[in-house]
Amino acid sequence: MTDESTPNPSVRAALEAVLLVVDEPVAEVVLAQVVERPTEEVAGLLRELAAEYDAGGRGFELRCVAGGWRLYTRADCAAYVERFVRDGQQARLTQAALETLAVVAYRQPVSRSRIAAIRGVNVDAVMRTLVGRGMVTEVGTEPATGAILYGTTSVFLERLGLSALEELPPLRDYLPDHFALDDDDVVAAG
Amino acid sequence: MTDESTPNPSVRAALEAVLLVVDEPVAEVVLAQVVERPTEEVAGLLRELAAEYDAGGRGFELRCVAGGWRLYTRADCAAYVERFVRDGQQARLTQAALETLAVVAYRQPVSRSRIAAIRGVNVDAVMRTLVGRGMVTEVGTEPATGAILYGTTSVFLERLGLSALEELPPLRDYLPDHFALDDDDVVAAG
Amino acid sequence: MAGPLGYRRRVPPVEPAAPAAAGGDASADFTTDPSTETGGFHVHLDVFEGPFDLLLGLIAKKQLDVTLVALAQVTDEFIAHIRSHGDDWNLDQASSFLVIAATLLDLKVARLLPSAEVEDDEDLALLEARDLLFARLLQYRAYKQLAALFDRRLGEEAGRHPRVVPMEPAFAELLPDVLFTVTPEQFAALAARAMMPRPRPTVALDHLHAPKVSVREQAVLLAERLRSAGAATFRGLCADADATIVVVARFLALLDLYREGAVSFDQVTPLGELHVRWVAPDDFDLTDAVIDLTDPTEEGSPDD
Repeated sequence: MTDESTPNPSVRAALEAVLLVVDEPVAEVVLAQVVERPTEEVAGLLRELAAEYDAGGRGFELRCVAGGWRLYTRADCAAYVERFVRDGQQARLTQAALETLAVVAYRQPVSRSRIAAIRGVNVDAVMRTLVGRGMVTEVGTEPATGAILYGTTSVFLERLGLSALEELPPLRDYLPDHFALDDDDVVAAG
Repeated sequence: MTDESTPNPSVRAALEAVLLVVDEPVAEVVLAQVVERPTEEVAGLLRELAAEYDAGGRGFELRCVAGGWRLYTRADCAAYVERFVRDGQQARLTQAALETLAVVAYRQPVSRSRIAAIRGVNVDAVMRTLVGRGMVTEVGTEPATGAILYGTTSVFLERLGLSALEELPPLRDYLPDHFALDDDDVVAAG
Repeated sequence: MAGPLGYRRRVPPVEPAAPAAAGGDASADFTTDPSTETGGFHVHLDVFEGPFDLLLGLIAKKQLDVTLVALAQVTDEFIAHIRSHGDDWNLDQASSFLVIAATLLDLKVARLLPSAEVEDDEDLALLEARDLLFARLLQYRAYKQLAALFDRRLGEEAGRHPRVVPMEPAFAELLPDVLFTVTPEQFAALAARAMMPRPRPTVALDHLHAPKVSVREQAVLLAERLRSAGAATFRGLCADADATIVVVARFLALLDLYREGAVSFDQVTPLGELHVRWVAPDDFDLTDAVIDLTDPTEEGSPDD
């Protein structure tokens, strides 16, 4: 597929791939930068894709809202999505969400970048989920950087069956003896 | 499109819609419940969808990993996607960690001392790395000795793109035909 | 003795361009070391992870198949490798290498003496050891090849990113309450795992199946005895030691006390009776001294 005369398929695929992972609408100009193509070309491809999904009767659609493009579930599939969501399948937090929540619980108030450093992965989407589920909330900003700081909520305590944060079992009981875990260590290592 | 004799398109669309909102692999049986179709039919549709995305050169793919289905970006779009998700540079596993992981995968549940016997070296530090990265976890203790037994996790399956442990190639394919000793003999002696 | 040794692999999680690991390619490990800081043979060998790794490397280097014959042929080089390390071994590593070296020597001897017949149980045991070594090597090679497969797959998979996107607002409202299926204790364990720093080089002692004995505690014990008795023989001081490790710990404790100027030694003939005398000043504060005592069974390496 190195035929330079027909690069469109691969630009199209690149756009699809990026659209799959973005969690908020992305402007055409940003997408154009990412795939290194003129904005007009990208805009045309996005419209083509959207039309293709519509014509193909796909369960998802590509829409331009608030100046950006994002994948959405198709409206006439809503009943299924709702059932899936209500079914309790989503009531459990994913492993990634649980681990991130655990870091927030023990390190609060803490910024996203610090959590990301500790976990070694980007946590933006997971944090949005946790905030959305009412388990985590913004509790202030870091004076030096202005970064938003997060902490756990009373809903979190309630769900875990605790009356106060102090009731969380001490972390050191769960670390191997030789991990003298202090904050700086953790952050530095992350 | 209310033709009841060809409901497949809409079941397919429903599956696509649900797959768009899942944040971890979803089992066929769960999807079947949501769309109210027999599991076999849903399994067939999922495979069709996956093949269709592949054939269409889409930027995403549908894969069955860790026992469930989930949408992923296509590997050859990684360069573009990674401009968006600077997902923590997943540090590569060392040779020692890879070998240890291989032993755990094929010998689970297995104790550290047994792994050490197979590899001919102490594996404690390496096991900590693997546990810390969520690839390996404690799964029990050996009744006779009280030694902790380890096994692989669903993270391991996901990272390797396997849907189940059974998909691992058989160990015996990597041993000479005349390898007469059975595995337990070799290990026990170690 | 120099600190923890070279052999105990540099532990950083990121391996510089992990060499292709299939058995046949193991020579890559041997001939090219990516980070030759000090240069020389010694450093090259440090990339080997254990005796099996080394054996496979030597066999591959000679372009031999893995057979009993090949094993016999690389015996000399294997032993040369052990020699080349000189004092730079830790006990754990050295013992595993030596066991295999001994078996290899048997194997070589058996080949040099083709007429050798199996005569007694000892010979049989040798044969068994030899076959076992061979089997274990083949087994190790299998895992090494699978490790290469894992590496490849992990690399391929790293380019695929799963969709992780928060629910569309319309659906998010429908989400049932989060259901915690973990207890606070499990939650804490999860936090510990999530926050565990990258492992640092440590000398693990889990493989020592002897109970842990604290040199510190033994020092306190010996000091009490010597303070009241004035002098004693080492044999006498160890009369109640129920395990070799306790004897070793007491010996180390005595060395520490000697360093602190609390005891003196007297040995009339080499390997003869060791007399220990309490010479500490009256105001000698054991607790002060003891705090500084090295305690290899808890923190250091066993061969320090």
